[in-house]
Amino acid sequence: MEFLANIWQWFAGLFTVTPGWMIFGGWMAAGLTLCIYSFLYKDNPFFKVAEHLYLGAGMGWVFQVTFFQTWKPRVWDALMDGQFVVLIPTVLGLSLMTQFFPRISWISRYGFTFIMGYGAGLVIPLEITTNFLRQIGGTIAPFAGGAGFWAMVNGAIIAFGFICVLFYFFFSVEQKGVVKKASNIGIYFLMLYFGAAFGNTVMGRFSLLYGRFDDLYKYSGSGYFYATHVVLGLLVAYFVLDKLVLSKKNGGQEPAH
Amino acid sequence: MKKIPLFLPFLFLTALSSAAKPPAVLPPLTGFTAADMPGDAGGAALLRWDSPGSAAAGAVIEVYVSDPAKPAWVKLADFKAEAKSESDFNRPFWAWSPAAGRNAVRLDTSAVFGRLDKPQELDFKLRMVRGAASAETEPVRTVIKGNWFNAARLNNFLLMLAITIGFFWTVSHARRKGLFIRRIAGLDAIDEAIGRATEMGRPIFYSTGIGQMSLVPTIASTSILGEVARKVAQYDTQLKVPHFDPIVMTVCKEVVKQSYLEMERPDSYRDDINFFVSNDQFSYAASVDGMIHREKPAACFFIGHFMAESLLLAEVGATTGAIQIAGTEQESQLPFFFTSCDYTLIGEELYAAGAYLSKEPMLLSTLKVQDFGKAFVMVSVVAGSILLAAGAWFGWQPLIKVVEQLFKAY
Amino acid sequence: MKSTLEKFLKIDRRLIFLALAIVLFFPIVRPLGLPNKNLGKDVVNIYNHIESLPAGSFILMSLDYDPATRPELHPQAIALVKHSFRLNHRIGIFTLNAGATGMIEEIAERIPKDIAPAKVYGKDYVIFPYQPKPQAVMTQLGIDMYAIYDKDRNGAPTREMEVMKGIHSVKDMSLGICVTGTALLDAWVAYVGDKYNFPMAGGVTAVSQPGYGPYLQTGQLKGLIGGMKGAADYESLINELDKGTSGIDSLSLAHILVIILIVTSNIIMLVLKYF
Amino acid sequence: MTLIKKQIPLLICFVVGFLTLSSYYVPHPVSEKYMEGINKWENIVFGFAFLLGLLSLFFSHYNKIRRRVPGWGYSIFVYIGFLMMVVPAFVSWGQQLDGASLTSLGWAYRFVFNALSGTMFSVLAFYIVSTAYRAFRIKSPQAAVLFIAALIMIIGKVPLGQMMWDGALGWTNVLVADIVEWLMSVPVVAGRRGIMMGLAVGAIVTALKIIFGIERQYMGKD
Repeated sequence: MEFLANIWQWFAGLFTVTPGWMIFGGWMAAGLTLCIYSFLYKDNPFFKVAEHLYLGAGMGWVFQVTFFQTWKPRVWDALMDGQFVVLIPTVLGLSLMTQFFPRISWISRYGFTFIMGYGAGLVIPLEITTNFLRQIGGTIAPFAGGAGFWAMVNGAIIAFGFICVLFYFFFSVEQKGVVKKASNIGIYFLMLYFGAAFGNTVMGRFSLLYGRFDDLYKYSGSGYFYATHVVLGLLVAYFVLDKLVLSKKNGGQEPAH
Repeated sequence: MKKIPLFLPFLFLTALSSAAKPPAVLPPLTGFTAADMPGDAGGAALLRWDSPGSAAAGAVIEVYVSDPAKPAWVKLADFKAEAKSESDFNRPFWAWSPAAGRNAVRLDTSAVFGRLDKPQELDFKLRMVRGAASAETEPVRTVIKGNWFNAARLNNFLLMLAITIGFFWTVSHARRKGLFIRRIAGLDAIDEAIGRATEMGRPIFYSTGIGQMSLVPTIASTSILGEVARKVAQYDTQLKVPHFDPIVMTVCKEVVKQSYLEMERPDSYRDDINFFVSNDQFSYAASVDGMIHREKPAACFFIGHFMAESLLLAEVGATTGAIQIAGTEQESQLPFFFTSCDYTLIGEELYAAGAYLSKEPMLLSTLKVQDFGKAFVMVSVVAGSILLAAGAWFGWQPLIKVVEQLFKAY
Repeated sequence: MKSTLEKFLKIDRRLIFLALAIVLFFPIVRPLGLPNKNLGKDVVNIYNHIESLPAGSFILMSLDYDPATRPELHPQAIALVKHSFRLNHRIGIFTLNAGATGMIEEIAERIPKDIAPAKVYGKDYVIFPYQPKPQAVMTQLGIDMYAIYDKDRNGAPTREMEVMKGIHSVKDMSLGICVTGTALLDAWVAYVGDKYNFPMAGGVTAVSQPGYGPYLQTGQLKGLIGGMKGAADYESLINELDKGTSGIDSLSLAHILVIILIVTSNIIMLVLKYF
Repeated sequence: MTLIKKQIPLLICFVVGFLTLSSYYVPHPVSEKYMEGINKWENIVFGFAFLLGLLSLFFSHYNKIRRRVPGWGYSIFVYIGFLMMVVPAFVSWGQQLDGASLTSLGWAYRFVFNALSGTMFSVLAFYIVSTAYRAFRIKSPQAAVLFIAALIMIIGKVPLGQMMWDGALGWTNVLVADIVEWLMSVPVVAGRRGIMMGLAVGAIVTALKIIFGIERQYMGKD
């Protein structure tokens, strides 16, 4: 027993984060980041490795968080406390796993119906309130005139555009005459929405890229022994080498990109 | 109504004198009632009393509560005497009728007595204080309990009933007679695309996206794929359907085969029309990109559930000069499709196209209920804005309140 | 002439990638220091709302973003925490997104270091563990939050904590803020905001920002911080420039690049078509 | 057997759905107690649901390795990635901070998960730029409107764009930021709200179908 404890101590000791580990972390982060960006040049093994690591790491993270923050306190501690009623949802939850075994997969239905019924019952009145009643209320509110003339004009534009968009998505009537005109105006309101979404998406994606570049810049410092520079150099070297070998092998044909 | 002439001189006096010093004597608190707060889980009381008016300006009203079993007055709340008019109460007109010149307040007793599951008998009294002067009411006893219906949510409840009834009506109707759905303009573009592919002798690519079979856009996409496959079989063009999800692929194989059978071209059907590429988002996009780049198809269809890969797919199709028809329910991806494709089915349009082609009663009825919902919204918005504008124009405050309260959450 | 233009249009996209990389990286090495003016209306609204709360109000922060949206949302969350602490509000932080726990831990690490060293855990703020099934958690928050959050993330009982004094459900709190890159803010509005009449505000990515227009117009959301620009706005409002503001230079240059590219390519297209 | 396999699950779905729906209109303590109980249960049941994704990921990559499909070697990295998070988690017993310093779990998050997850989505920035140049075409009046709105957003959100606007169109006395604000609070609201209505009714109808057992695709095949 003591032997096992000693082994565990030694093992856990390996995982103590020392300053050296922090520098290695910089290399790790810069390396993984650049491996993924190397996909922009072309698909390559480094990208594939990073991509698969990402899949596994994402799942691993969710697993450990759920284990320590949900299963342990809500199920294990509760059972130790003598609250055996938590066994019912636990069994229902575990029943979902029978899905993978076709012969007994019907057991998973008990878990699923429990989740689906609950979600469906909860959502109906809330959709009615939040996305239905209150949106109608919000559309007509400016007409009460409390917020001045321009608010009323803007309110009228919203109400008009809103109705036109609804006409565009109205499928029970053939589109001709007034209906067609209204739905044609509606599509321009949709375009303004999509345009704004487009512009904002551009900004959003750039922000994410900026965030990663900012990190790369941090790891390119001397404190991290120029991790970014070295990894980038190695990747470039790989691609140059790859190109030389590849061009010899199949007559310089670059795969489609 | 009678009170106003009585009050007027009084008001005038207080207005004059309040600048200097409020009158030392407070008016008495009258008409005090206590009751259970309706439409809640218990643990709250509704107190109402006559508004003391401006004679009580600057005074504070304190509320005291006591348990008759262990009598001891505890202060529950205090507020300005002028505040808490009944018409400010956040309850709609069908569940609350405010009287002029009355004040009301909802008070949580659970802070003092905890939340009891059974009815609870309590005494309440009000005390008004200003400086040294004070006035107090007689205690009133009432029972606090949980209620079985929250009348304030009646608007929501009725709408829920209407939608449920409408839904079952359309389901039964769709099963018996079918329902009318207008022609979807985007579907006409399919003919054009396939005609062009036939002329050029180049293949057609059709992607159902990265959704699972249970998603509505994927279901709609398979219906549209059936239509495309029928046309393709008719003109004897080449069709290629790269897949992300193996289950969707199995379904699509059946759909395409069925279409070829319907057009009496089973001999031209090949099993490799549908093929599996990858169930990783970016790998899928990269492989399909490569294929489109190499084979230069005449037309590309991207119809179904798409996420970030929409950008990669639509770009390569556009640069190779294919006719592109796209459709997705993902709002964030629609701008990219719209700018780089020739025709785009937007959200519900995609569902409608699927329902139109499949004639599936379930899909049709959903679409129909959605149309009823939209019609209701259109009528409500038009009627509501006219009524509100009229109310504002003629100064009918009650009308404005009624209309506004109908479309609120409680 | 035409063929040159056509070639120019079909330029190897890796050259464009390179151009973007340079344009984004340059200001990181050499900051331009462009002023961030014209603060967004919705950002100012959320700032004013927090300012208007009496000191000691309980603010619930649901930080539901993972590393994928970190550059946009992390600065927002930090700015909100700083601002709330400065006004001596109480903060309850929790998450409904498992990937966010590391982000929250980073904030927890920074609070005693540089965000608000004077604030004490358990007295001024508390961090709850991750819980699955957002709808169930949200619904329970309106009834009795201790049914789910009876312990903090380290297993300490929360009921006795000073920070939780007088708090049983969202009805006892002053404001809820959800910072997320997913659709969870919609759920917060419906499941908590409208159901329990609880004031909600949010911080979202630029991608989803336009979608919240309707909720802002009806007042279902008291305010909204959108993307890195929103974070930069908030940082200027509380006068603590940080990661959000430093990104604005890069964004500026990259935006100009996109505009130039779109306009050029469409002009080339027109030339090819009509001349 | 169909009773156990089909009817009872559907009945559970109906009962749970109906009671949960009613709880919105019924404020009584009985309904609150029910909700409290079911919320706690859902919380736990759903805590196991992510295992579905985990196991299917493991199975599919296990099969790739077993069958030696092309590129099977990469599948090993899925397991390595998983262990890179889980092993440190058990060593540090779920704690990311030890006092003020990082534990190995915190390290794994900051330098591995953060880098991977953050980078995966930032790649899209590059594609947006290249697509903007090579594929975005003003083909119709609708697309033109979309583009104008997009360009205004792109210019109006950053200081450099605002300066350019002031330089070129400053004489109009209209700030581009004001146009952005108006765009976001008027036409965008109209467009988005129109889409929301259909989605809301669609969600309600789907929920009704689930409660009444008409929609049962989630139950799998018989």
